[in-house]
Amino acid sequence: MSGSAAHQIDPAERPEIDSVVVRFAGDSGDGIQLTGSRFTETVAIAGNDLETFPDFPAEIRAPVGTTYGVSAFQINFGSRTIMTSGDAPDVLVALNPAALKTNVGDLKPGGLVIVDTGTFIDKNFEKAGYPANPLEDGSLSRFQVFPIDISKQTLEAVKDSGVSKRDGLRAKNFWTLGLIDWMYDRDLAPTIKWIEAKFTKEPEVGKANVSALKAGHAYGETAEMPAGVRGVTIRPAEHAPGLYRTITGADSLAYGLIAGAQLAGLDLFFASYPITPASAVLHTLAGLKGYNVATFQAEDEIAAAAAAIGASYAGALGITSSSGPGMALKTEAIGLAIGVELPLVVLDTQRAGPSTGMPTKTEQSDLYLAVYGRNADAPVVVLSARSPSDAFDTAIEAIRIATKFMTPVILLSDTYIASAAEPWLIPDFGTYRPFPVKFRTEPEGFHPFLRDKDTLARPWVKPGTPGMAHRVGGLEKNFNSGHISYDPINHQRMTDVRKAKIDGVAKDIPAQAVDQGDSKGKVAVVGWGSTYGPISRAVGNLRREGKAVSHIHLRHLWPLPRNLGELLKGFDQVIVPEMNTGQLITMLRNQYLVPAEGLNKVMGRPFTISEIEAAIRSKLG
Amino acid sequence: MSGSAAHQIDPAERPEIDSVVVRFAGDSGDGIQLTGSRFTETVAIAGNDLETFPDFPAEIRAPVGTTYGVSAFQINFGSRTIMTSGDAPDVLVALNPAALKTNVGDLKPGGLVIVDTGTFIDKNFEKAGYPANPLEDGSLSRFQVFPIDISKQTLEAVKDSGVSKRDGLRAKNFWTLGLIDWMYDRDLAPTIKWIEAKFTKEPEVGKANVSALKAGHAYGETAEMPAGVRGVTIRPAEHAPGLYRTITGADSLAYGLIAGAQLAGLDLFFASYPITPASAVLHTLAGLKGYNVATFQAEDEIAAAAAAIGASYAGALGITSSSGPGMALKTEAIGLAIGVELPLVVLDTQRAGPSTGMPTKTEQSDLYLAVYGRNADAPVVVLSARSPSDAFDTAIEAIRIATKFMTPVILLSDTYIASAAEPWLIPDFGTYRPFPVKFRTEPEGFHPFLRDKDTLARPWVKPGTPGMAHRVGGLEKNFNSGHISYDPINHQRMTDVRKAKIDGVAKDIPAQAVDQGDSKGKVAVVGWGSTYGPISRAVGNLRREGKAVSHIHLRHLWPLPRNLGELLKGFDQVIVPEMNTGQLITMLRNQYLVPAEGLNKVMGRPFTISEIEAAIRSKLG
Amino acid sequence: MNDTVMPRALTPESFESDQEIRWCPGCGDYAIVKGVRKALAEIGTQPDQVVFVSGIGCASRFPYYMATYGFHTIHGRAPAIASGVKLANPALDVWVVGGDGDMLSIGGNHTMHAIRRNIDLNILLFNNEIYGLTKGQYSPTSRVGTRSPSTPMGSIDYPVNALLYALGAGAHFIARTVDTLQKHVPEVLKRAHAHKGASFVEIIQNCIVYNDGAFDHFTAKDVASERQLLLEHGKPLRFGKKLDKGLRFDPKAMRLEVVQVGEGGVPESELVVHDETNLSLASMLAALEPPTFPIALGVIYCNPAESYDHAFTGQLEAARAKAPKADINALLRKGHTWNIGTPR
Amino acid sequence: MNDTVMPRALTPESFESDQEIRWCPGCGDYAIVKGVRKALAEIGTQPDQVVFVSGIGCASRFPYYMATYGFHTIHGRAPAIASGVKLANPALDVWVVGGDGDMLSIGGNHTMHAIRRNIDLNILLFNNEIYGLTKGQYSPTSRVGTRSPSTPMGSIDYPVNALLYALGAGAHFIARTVDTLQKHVPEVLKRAHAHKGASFVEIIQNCIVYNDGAFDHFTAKDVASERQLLLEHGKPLRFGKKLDKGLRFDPKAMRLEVVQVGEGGVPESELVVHDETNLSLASMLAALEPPTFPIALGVIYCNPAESYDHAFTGQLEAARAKAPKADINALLRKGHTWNIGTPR
Ligand SMILES: Cc1ncc(C[n+]2csc(CCOP(=O)(O)OP(=O)(O)O)c2C)c(N)n1
Ligand SMILES: Cc1ncc(C[n+]2csc(CCOP(=O)(O)OP(=O)(O)O)c2C)c(N)n1
Ligand code: SF4
Ligand code: SF4
Ligand SMILES: [Mg+2]
Ligand SMILES: [Mg+2]
Repeated sequence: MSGSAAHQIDPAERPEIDSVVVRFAGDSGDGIQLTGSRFTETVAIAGNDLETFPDFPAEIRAPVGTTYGVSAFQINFGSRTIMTSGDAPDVLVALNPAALKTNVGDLKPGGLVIVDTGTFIDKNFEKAGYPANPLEDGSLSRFQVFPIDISKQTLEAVKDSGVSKRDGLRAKNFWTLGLIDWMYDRDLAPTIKWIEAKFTKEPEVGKANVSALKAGHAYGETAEMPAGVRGVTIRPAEHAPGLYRTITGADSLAYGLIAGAQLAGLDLFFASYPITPASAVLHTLAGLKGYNVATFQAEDEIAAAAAAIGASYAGALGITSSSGPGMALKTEAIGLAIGVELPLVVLDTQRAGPSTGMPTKTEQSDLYLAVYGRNADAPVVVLSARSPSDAFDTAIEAIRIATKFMTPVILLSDTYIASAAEPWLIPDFGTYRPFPVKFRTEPEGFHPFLRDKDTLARPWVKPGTPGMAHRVGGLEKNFNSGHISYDPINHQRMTDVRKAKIDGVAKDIPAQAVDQGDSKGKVAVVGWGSTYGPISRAVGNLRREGKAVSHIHLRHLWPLPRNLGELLKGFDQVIVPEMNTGQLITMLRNQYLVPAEGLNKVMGRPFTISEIEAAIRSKLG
Repeated sequence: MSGSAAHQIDPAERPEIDSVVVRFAGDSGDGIQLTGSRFTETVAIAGNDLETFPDFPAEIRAPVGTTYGVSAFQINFGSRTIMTSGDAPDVLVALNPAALKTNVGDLKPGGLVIVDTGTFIDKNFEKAGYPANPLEDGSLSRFQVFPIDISKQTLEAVKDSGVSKRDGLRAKNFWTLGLIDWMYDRDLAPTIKWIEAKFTKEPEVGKANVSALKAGHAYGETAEMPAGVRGVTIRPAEHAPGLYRTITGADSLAYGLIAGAQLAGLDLFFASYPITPASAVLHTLAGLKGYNVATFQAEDEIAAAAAAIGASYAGALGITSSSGPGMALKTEAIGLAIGVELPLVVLDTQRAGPSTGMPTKTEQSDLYLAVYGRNADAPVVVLSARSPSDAFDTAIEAIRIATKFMTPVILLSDTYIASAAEPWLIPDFGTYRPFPVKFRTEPEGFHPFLRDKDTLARPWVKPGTPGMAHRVGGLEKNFNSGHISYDPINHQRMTDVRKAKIDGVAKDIPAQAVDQGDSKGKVAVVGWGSTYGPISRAVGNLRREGKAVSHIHLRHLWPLPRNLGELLKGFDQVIVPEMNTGQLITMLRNQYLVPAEGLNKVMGRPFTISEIEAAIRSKLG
Repeated sequence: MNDTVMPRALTPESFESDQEIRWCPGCGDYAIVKGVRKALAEIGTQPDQVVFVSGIGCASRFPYYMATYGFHTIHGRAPAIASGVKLANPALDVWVVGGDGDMLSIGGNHTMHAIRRNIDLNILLFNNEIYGLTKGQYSPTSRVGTRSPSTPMGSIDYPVNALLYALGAGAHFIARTVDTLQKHVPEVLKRAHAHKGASFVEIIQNCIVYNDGAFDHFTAKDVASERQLLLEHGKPLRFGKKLDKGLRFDPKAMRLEVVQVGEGGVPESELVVHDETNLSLASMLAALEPPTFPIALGVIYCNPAESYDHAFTGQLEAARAKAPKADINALLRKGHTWNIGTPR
Repeated sequence: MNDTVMPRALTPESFESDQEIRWCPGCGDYAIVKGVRKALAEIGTQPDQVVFVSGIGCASRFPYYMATYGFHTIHGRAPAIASGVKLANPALDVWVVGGDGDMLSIGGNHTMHAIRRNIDLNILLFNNEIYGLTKGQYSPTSRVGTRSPSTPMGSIDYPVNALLYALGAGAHFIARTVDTLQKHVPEVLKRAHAHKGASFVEIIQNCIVYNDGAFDHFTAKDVASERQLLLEHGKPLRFGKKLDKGLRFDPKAMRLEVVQVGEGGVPESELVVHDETNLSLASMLAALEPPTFPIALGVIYCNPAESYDHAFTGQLEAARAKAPKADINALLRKGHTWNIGTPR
């Protein structure tokens, strides 16, 4: 996060910096997300490490110029390992007053603001709720302001491409991108190639965009920059060698599910009902039917869970996916899958709540729901992904456990992971060990609830298999035959074995490792899910100062890793940062009676590194 | 439980005993529940303390003679305080072989079995799964068996009443009741009165029943009883003076809700979807519309919760009620009520699970669901009733908290409480302090989410109130205006205040008292809900032996009473008996870091006193 | 139930809340909110006596824009919540608003039961044949072949006809109108309001962002009059710019057919005369689809029967009349009781 | 999808499971299970290829009594679960069984959507107009005024007509039969099975314990032939012991009417001829209610269209044909990638 130096150096040459955080912001119609993803690709190709975070407005398309219509995209990139999308931007590009208003508060002191003065007109001040022109009232004095009439520059640049003024003005995101490309010395070629491929059917629009891009770049090279604004160099990061791509959490999950199903030798049946931010996984999978994926948009979340259970019953891998309110609705159906002991993966892309809450904002507050949220004693396995790329492996792990133990597995992701993107060293799928499902086909000695001695899993039979016809259901079942049973002793036995089966998963997962630091010490910071990035960097910073801090990050949330209790006892203090009011922490306290303390943030946005750093520091005293 | 002496004493006179447990069992068509409730009334009128438990078959009306068609009714009554419906029967009346088969295993060693030999025929042995006549194969040698041809005796008794043979045979439950009435020296008059009132339209049937009743009684008085079978005396219990009735938990809840609504000055709107065992409350309330009660049978549990929320929004007291699977379905809607902060009472009559489980059997395994089972941070108040009569006051407390704090309150009951009956010293409603709701009607300074300083409750406005029109919803709201807000700081503030409001309920409830024993000692037994009876008696027994055991029983499960942590720290060991795999225990462990230990039974039936006594004893070493 | 209010002269503006509207510029919902405000002003109920209940979706943002009581609830449950509102407080004028996803996908069951029970709710379905708020997935009213983010190869399920569904649920009032018909919308809404019992109104609504032009084939200016059949009770079924077309019933085929009326065609007397109370006719009219047939607009079916809330209140009143004091002490002492020491 | 099986000669007993039946003695469900077994034997699919999916209720105990694969699920969700079964394993012969509470109260929405999508399921609704398993509360098909534990003053909601509901949902196949019609039941079920797409069959079922005799007014021996209209495609609508009554369409009133046929009445040619493919006629027939009209039994509507599962499989196959290897490495490397050190 040393990038605040980006614009404070000798103008003679491109000085080198470690990393920088840039935020693009503008009206939803300004193409901000597009600019962001194009710039991401350019940065990635140049070999920087990066992490991005798009911030969509809640409204589909709010009236132009309003604050609630502002769309933003932040990228943190650099020559060192990037763990988050950045605490605070070094550079803010604001394409209108509303974008300035809603974003400038996050900017680092001394940070650079590039504004399109072409939009800084009275009408827009009013819409944004500015009493006067903020460029003139001194309110931005803490920052370095670079006003350019980007609108005018863009129109100038595109005037020969044969597009209307309206279409021409739409190219201003590319003009902006050109300027930023210049600042960070990025190659225009990949973007030009992309534009050309995208606009084959509207070549004039393509041409206009290319012209704007080039003009923005040229502007950087030729125009006189205000003091402190200048090009810098950011070297490639030290990546492991290999083939890379950028990946969002949603795509990573989708690919991981496909990969996992293939390792299990199953067709994948994905049933979901649209809901923000979970829908992205549905959309990706819907486009990948060639990979033995069936997708089904159900009439609601209950039906989605039900159809997935039906598919698992029928011998496919049933998967269902949702967010907060939809997860709540699946509660009863998940209980059925537990009762009949069928594999099922339930994907929860957590969002800010309660109730409808803030659908586009991130939070990690469904852990209680996942672990405890069912009628009666109904244990399931709960996993969480820590980052976009980690989601791939976590999805595979979910399928492995679900099929091996004949159980639902809830996989927790969140808005941040789903929409953030990062470079990913693409794994060689050939190195993954298959875990093919063996359907029972042998009628001799078959009882639907007779269990595997080790895993306590019951056999899985594909309907249609000759000689194996049998009935299952949600009423209590006899321990052996699976017939309906109201016998008291049997119910105790079945309750116990359902619990033992899930508890037993702990034997099948890796012992908990310490992510950074020693396995004993003063403070252990225990996290799960998307807090990985900021915790990791915060702990790293403190460790560089010589502090005895360790970072433990859980993928397996239920059952907890078998050595976790011992591990935690090795620390004087345990701090649990969570984007909720304290959920994992109560699990750790009740399981291990450790006096863990919480660090809680419920603002719909990730922790910053400095928030976590400060909290640990205060514990270290 | 000293009643095992009932049939082992000198036949010369009616010796006195403390208490006895009698179980009636027969085919579902035999009128067992009727016999039970008639006997209960007779016993109650005689001034004994008592507790009863009906055990219905899961099937509506299974084929005659099958084991799964057996219906049973157990009563524990005596001259001392009765805390449970009895660990094991002293006397079993089995009206057919299937009833013997399914019930004899529970009988105390040396207990008395009265069988109707008229049904002990080959066809019925086969249906019950007996290879031979169990009365003849020595399998009952541990018991005292008293075979009577009740069928024949009954037919003989009713032959002059002008009923068909079939109808006559149906009177055999009254014959049996007559015999038992004789054994315990009960007055026949109340039963005769009841029969006559009941059968005014079929006087011959009434007459037959009365004849059978009298004949059974006469049989006891005149026939030669086998050794050890004889009449006993059970003196009235030392009850506080006053007017008594028997009450089931379901009725008690219904009355408590009506009473609570009246204390709040509100109409009650009860919306539910039928489900075993919750339906009983709906049925009782549906018959009490005169008491400002509206009942609504919704299309499902979601709609029931939704309609109740709508009613609360409209200014009535919305109540919804269900059991396991239905509770799971209400999860999302309860989140809405939390988000918009409306009062709502959610009644959960817990049953054995998971999934459909064993719908007619008891369990207390929805605590997790109640406390933790919602998406995002969504705290609510959770209460539980400990006994049928306690349900009345708990229901009132639920309404008091819901309206005072503008919050949903989940009230946990269970199958046992709902269907068990006990004598109840009827309270004088005039001694209850009203807590009238004050709807906000003053537009000046009104903001829908501006809170009361003390309770943090928002104002409640009845739609239709002039000048107060406003909008509420499940999206996050601005702390003051209640308008939709995506502001990060505001979300933190709202999340915090929702939590603080519920935490603050702890200031408004009594400090936790110790039910029996000292507030410091060796072992604290902490219970909640229907385990009250067996824990109380077990602790009482041990205390009479001088053991340092205390009983703490929670009504308020969330928030927990403010002094509970301190209280528990005063004991060397904390034992938590629960009819689940350990739910309250994890809450106590995480809140207070006390190394509490569980005692868990998940058999669809209550703990016995001796199970709990044994467990505590083993801890005492 | 409520305090009496000072009558004030109502205008559409009387129903305008202070909240800024957050639909996409050009969304059909803007026209609908205008139409609703106009209708309410003409109906004349004070805003304080009106409640709007909605689910989740673009359409469901509606209550925020009305200066009435409003409850923006959860996805699909508005009809159930509104049922509770109406039954607990029958004096209120209760309106339900939702999209095609809200009321026919996740909420289809509650829509059905509110209609079946015939609770006096005015249910407005904004049908844009798409999920707007969640960014464009197909909905249960989307046509076969709809390409959307969740159906990149085209949707394969048959759409449900909202009005036929309502009739199947036992509706006593169904009507249809179109967002842009600024005069027709308030007229239809006033009729819906006047109907005591559940009134179900489908409002065709253009989603300019995710399904723009979905209804152009019958709403575009150049085709509208040829493709819209404006119903009036007791009037023959005529349409077309020159009212030169009509609908006749072919009893052999048991189907409606389009015929030329007047010169060169059949006499008007051969046309079917609209009868709002005829269920068979209503089914046929609701089913008509352009381009073969015109779309039926206006009140298709109106056949009043006692409303649920009326019967509900009736039972409560009858029961209360029998136990006028609601005396809890008496309630607790009903049935067998005994005094300790003095059995009675 | 499944191994081939040795064909064996099927009898109703081939479909009898080893589970003892636990319905009340005299329950109409006994007759239905017999009829279903008979139908399946005649259809000839091996029991191993058949799946019964049910919700919760007395009716939903059904799968336990069939020697096929069976899934007794949760209340109301059987159509959704069965949809997953069929789509994941389209070779299976999937049957859905549930009661009127299960499929029309809590499960009404899933019933609607399974029908609307036209998934090839055979959906059997056992309509006893009551909640059996939960001991007798009224259901959405109970008649107004039904006294039940939850409606001691009588129910006040209008019942839904199951078949009209199905038609409103867009059904392509609806039929009705009665538990006791031992010949009719299998015939109707065979037709339902033959229909590719969602087949919805209402089976009138007597609950001897909680609603005994609810259908006596058209099922009792003495009135049956006067009150039952047995439909046959292409045949005029005649009924009555002597087939002396019929249904004629009154085009003025747009309604069916009962007429005397033959001597002293109208000629048969004036009667409506049953056309299974006519939606308007289907609506009118499904709506007929005794005693004014006879109840319509048999196949009321059958108008096939491509089934959802067929189109679903088609899309999967088309997509798989384009990516025959389902190569994960290729998938992960699609789009922009770069080599560290060697940008391409
Ligand atoms: C339980 C639940 N499931 C899903 C969603 C996500 N969601 C919000 S609106 C919507 C559908 C919107 O479509 P429609 O009802 O047609 O309204 P429109 O936006 O088109 O007006 C969905 C699926 C949600 N908020 N809650
Ligand atoms: C979620 C849920 N809600 C309610 C119930 C209770 N329940 C079981 S069956 C049933 C209705 C039974 O009626 P119906 O579907 O008509 O079947 P029948 O017993 O009449 O055959 C109900 C309400 C349940 N098991 N699960
Ligand atoms: S997405 Fe469509 S329906 Fe939603 S506000 Fe925009 S235009 Fe209207
Ligand atoms: S309760 Fe009714 S439907 Fe259920 S098994 Fe008994 S008779 Fe049949
Ligand atoms: Mg829509
Ligand atoms: Mg039924």
